[in-house]
Amino acid sequence: MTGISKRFPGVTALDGVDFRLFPGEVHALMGENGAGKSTLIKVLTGVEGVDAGAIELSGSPVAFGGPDQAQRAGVSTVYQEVNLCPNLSVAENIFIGREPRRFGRIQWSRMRKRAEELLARLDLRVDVSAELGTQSIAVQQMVAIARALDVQARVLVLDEPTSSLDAKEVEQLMTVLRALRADGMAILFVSHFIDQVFAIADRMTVLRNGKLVGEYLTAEMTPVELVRKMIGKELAALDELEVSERSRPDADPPVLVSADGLGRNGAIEPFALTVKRGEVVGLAGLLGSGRTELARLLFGADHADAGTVDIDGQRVHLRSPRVAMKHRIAFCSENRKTEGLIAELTIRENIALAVQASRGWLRPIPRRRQLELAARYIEALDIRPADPEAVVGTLSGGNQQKVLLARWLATEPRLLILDEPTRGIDIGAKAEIQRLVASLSEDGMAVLFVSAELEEVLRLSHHVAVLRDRRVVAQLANEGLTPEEIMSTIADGTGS
Amino acid sequence: GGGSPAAGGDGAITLGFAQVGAESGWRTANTKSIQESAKSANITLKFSDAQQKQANQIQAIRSYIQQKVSVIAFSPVVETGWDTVLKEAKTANIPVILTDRAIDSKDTSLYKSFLGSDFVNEGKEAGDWVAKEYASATAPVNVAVLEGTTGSAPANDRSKGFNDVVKADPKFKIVASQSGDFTRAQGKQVMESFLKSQSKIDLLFAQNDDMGLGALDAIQAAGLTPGKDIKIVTVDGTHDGLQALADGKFNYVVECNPLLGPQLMDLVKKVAAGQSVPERILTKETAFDQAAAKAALPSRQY
Amino acid sequence: MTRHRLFWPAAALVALLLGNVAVSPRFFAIEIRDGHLYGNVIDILRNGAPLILVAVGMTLVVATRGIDLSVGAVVAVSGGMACVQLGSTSVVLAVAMALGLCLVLGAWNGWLVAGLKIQPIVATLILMVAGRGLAQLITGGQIVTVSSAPFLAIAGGYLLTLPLSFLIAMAVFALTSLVVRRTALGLLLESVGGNPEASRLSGLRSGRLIWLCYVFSALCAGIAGLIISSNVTGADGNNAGLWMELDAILAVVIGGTQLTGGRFSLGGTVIGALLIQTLTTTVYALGIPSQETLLFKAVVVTAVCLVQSPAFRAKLVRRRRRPEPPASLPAPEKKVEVAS
Amino acid sequence: MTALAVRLRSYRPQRRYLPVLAAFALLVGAYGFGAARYPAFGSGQVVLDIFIDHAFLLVVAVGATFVILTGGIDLSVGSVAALSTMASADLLQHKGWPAYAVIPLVLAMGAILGFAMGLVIHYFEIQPFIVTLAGMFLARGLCYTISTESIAIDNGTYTAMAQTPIPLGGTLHVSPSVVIALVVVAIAGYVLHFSRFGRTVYAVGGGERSALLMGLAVARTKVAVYTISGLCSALGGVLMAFYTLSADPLGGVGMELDAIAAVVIGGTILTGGSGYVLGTVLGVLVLGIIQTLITFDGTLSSWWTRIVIGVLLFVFIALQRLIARRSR
Ligand SMILES: Nc1ncnc2c1ncn2[C@@H]1O[C@H](COP(=O)(O)OP(=O)(O)OP(=O)(O)O)[C@@H](O)[C@H]1O
Ligand SMILES: Nc1ncnc2c1ncn2[C@@H]1O[C@H](COP(=O)(O)OP(=O)(O)OP(=O)(O)O)[C@@H](O)[C@H]1O
Ligand SMILES: [Mg+2]
Ligand SMILES: [Mg+2]
Repeated sequence: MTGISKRFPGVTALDGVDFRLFPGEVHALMGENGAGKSTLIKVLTGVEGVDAGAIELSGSPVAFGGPDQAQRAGVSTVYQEVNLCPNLSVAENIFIGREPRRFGRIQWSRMRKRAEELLARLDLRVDVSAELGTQSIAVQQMVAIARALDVQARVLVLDEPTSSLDAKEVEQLMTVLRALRADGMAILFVSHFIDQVFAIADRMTVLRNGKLVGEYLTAEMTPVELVRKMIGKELAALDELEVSERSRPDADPPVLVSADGLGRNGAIEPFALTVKRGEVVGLAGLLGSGRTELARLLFGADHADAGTVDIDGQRVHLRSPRVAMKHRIAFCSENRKTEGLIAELTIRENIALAVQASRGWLRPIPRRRQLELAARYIEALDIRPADPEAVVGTLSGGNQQKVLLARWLATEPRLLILDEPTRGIDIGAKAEIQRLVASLSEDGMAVLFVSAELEEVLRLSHHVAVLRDRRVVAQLANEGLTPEEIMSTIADGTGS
Repeated sequence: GGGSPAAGGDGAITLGFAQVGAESGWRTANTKSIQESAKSANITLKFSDAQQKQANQIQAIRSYIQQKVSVIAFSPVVETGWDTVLKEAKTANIPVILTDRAIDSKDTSLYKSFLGSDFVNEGKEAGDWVAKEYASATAPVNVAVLEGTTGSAPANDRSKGFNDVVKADPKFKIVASQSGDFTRAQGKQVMESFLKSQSKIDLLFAQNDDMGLGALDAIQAAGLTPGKDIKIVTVDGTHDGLQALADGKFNYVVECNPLLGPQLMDLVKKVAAGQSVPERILTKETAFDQAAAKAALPSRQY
Repeated sequence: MTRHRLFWPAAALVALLLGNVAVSPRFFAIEIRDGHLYGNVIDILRNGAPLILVAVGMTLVVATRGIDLSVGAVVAVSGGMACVQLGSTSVVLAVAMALGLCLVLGAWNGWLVAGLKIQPIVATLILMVAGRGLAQLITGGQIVTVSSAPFLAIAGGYLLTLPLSFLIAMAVFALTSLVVRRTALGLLLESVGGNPEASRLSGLRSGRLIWLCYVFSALCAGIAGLIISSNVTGADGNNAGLWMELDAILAVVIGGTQLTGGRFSLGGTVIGALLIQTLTTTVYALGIPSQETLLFKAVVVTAVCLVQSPAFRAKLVRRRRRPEPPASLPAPEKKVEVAS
Repeated sequence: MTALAVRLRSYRPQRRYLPVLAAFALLVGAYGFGAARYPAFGSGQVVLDIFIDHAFLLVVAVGATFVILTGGIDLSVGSVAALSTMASADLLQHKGWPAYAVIPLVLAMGAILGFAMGLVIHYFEIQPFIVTLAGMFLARGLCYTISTESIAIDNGTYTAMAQTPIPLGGTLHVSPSVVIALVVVAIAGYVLHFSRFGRTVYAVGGGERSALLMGLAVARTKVAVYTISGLCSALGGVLMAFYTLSADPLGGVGMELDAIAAVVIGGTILTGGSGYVLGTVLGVLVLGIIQTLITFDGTLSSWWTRIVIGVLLFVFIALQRLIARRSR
């Protein structure tokens, strides 16, 4: 790809970018949120047209009219947002367009069998005839990867495939990628996890604000250098947070929320959990261990069919999210596309939405106040473009995630439930968000923190609840817990 | 619910009547007349409303065949397309009577009799009055027409009857003709437009009273006097229409009588008893001028 | 300016009006008669009033991803109720009873959609069928004629030389716009229509909002029903508002609101409704024969939509502008080949 | 025996089949109710008559199912069906064409109309509602230009199709149109379930953008469903001509709503991506049985007819919702 430029109304997403990808290499495309990575991929695969520039594949110029043409030419892609059909089964989502057929008739049983085999390669065991929409976002991501892997492609493009995967799944994916690389496939890989990039990539191209910064060999790069290239300035040591001793809440802060025997048939077994004021409770567990389900019950997003919840010692019935919000609980969902943002509304409107909902429609937030709110979080979370009237659907994935986070921070809750809040967020912003969570908890806010990144959970939380197979198996105080200890607790699974 | 007596047996007669719908005041008056006269004639009535859909009407007739009624009567939604179901009725030995609208079938043995008005004739009568009214006029006469629902039998036939007469004389010029869908609202809107797009209209032929009544408002709003500046001929003879005629706002109304009930019940009894009946019975209809309207008004039922 | 959401609908309306003038120069002629304005354009405003009203109500329903097929029937019920009641009570009471009944019908629709969670199109289909039956039941299937002067003034009256019915429609439009944009209602509706699940998780009482929209839609239809029956000095349970739901939805869609919900534009809807009314008047004014009316409408509707479609305009303008490959390839910072 | 009973009792249908099963249960209930109340209702012929009287609606609704599954809507079906009857009648009666030439021609015409609408919808990104509404005006307008009067058909083939009942033993019989309609249903069911195109239809309904990014042929699929809908409408028109042996320029007014209602009552979701052709069959039967119950009653005035249709529709839909919700 040479001299690629792409303009959207008001934004230049790509400005004369060159990019090369060779067979038998993993090439990482790096950049901050909104740098233009996804746009480059969309241009490459023909989802978006180019304003200028040329694309060549194996030496001959190409201009794909759409993903179908790209696919036929041997370019298989996983786009950033999970772009599958929630109404179809898992197996179908993997195979649709390439179903095993005989005399034009789809062979369903063969398709299911092959889907199971394929997912087993990624070490995922799910009911392949279940509707995809009922699966967690992580499973959906794995399915999308499985779909791309099954295509007999020359080029594999993965846009943030690991953003909500656990370490185990990531490792599994890396193994598969290495094998494909050895087979001579060209792999384009986007991720905000620096260590993953260094673990797998041979080469990397860095973008900043739609412009090419440069192309480098991984071997000649250091993480610090890479971050400097991405951000354009030194980032204050990332690990600062980890090192600095977290100020502990008062010796014995009052209990804010306590759940007892709370559970839901088929989703999560009854559990007990207490969250104290100013405390961060992390949820650790593997893919599908029920962390999201637990969080949803505490927010009233699903109905619990057993157990009780007390807030400030007062029995409450969390009938609906609205009731939970009355008790000043906030829940930032892991699935920003379907459960989070209103794509066609602006940043300002999306941020103000939850606050407005709790005020009721008769008491509108004055426009000036909305703009202030938006400006505050655009500044705090570094949302780009920094225009409160930008339509959220046009933002880059990471920036969308920030908007969603901003919506819930704006409600100033007492208990903030964050389900994968840093999904797809770049390294700089992630540190910012972690710092924010830490400081909020110091100010007395309780936080329930769910993340696939175990280090992140451990870095932030005072307590960790460990889940396995939809059961809370252990609750540990975080006094120097290590990921290994958590993993072994999960592996034991006996619980305490 | 209840049992359905066998055809013609023990004197109890069941009549299955499939009505077009309830699309106009005329139609509901027709329905009411049939329901009431069935009761007073001691005939069990199975009534169905097809909501202007031929398929519903065919379905209703089929269900009458299933229920083995003594006689089937119906006002066809359209003129064609009845052969199949009527053959089934014939096979089941159930006599059929048509009311209000005729059907277009080569096989006249499919039905015993047709009771109703002649739409072409209604149009013609309106035309005749116009020809007479302007017999002495020498200047060209500008005529506007408010048609009924495009494609419907009354609209087609009334246009035909009227045009046959009026087109014969070159002094009549149809300057505007448009569908008012048989409704007041449309009649009014269309007339408003006519009055603006035509420099002069001498005469309005509205294919039913409702459109004519709607047009009255438009004419008055344009500062003209209906009945004088623009003469108005309509078809139907509803109460409101005759009132307008009596008030001098309309000039002539051709009757199209919906009160077929008593005549129909006589016919049903005869047919059920196996007597022979004439193939075509015209309803008792007249036409009204102002004096006749005044006389008829007090006893007008609809 | 062409960026503005209302530009293309408005342009289509103006084009249609100018087309009329081109064919019949007297089209725009307006004169004063009996102390009020009189002319084709005034007719469009007056006759378009009911459609504007119904379409404004429909807009809010559509914004929530819904659709209300029952508006035509509600128009008939409202007119029927008012005219029948006028026989025995005062105008104010009759109007109040008619609108009250409409509110009940709207509440019923809203309950089906928001409470029972029945798909809007079938939920309102129920009332579309039954409502007309109800209207006929009320009127006894006959046209109920009224002569009450204040009632007839609703459609026939003029204020400041403008038709009262149009002013009523504009008042409802203005009030709705004001309420929707000055309170948070508009934002919440757009959010419910844009992503219902996300809205629920944001604590919106979407059920109540949706319910409210159906009630409002029925109320608007009720007012339209009063205007229509006042216009023809009687209530026609059979024909009043027949197929009006299609026109109303068309107006909403032409106005730029998507049937898939979310962002809505009340101003666009008003323009859309006026466009449809202009089209009707055009058919009459041009004297297009009845059997060709629909062909004419098909052509105009298609043209209007094409002009409004950004994709169409883009395809029309773009003369296959393929990007030129740059003459020389700028060298990247570092060129390193990786052995495969 | 008992094993079966146990299995039946513990049978938990998949959630997505629930609306269809509920509709079926209600149909059986309604039939039982009718049979208990009206003696002649119980004869099997009443059910067959529903099929006979609704064969054309069924075909049209099957076409609409394809469109609705992609999340679109087709308002033109009734008019296209009417146009197809009018064109058939005109060609047969006035131009003297033979049936074997006329039928393919009108089918092609319907398909082309649908194809054109699909193109406009997809490539100019105009909402299907308006495009098909314009199509509805266009087709109806063309009907009027053919003739404003209804035309009787006396062509031999058509008459044979109309008046040759297919006996099913006893006094029971169906018309050839029913067989055609059921064949169409079977083909549609097969295509939707077993062909790549059919699955793409569901995928597009599940999310057009996702389907596009998955590399599916969205454009082709979208255009194809409107083409199919046009084709089915035209075929429905031909069956309508068989049914009445005539053509009426006003025929099929409001049929689009019946078709959409049938599809939706059958459990298909209007926003697309979920539903079955079998559901559509049940939806048509629900509409048919409501109509039949009312005709058998025969005591309702016009307005009560409408109110009762509304009430029955409500009872069906509400019960279906409740059943589907309860047995989750
Ligand atoms: N359809 C669109 N309309 C307008 N602007 C757009 C559109 N798509 C992308 N952009 C803008 O283009 C820029 C680049 O976005 P892109 O999605 O490529 O970023 P990214 O590098 O993938 O970021 P992230 O890491 O957050 O995914 C952003 O500023 C975004 O707002
Ligand atoms: N490895 C797996 N095997 C079987 N089912 C799984 C697996 N992973 C996920 N699932 C399914 O995904 C859903 C996961 O539930 P939940 O969203 O609570 O998980 P989680 O702990 O939040 O993990 P994550 O969000 O990372 O997927 C369940 O419905 C489960 O059926
Ligand atoms: Mg991205
Ligand atoms: Mg989760």
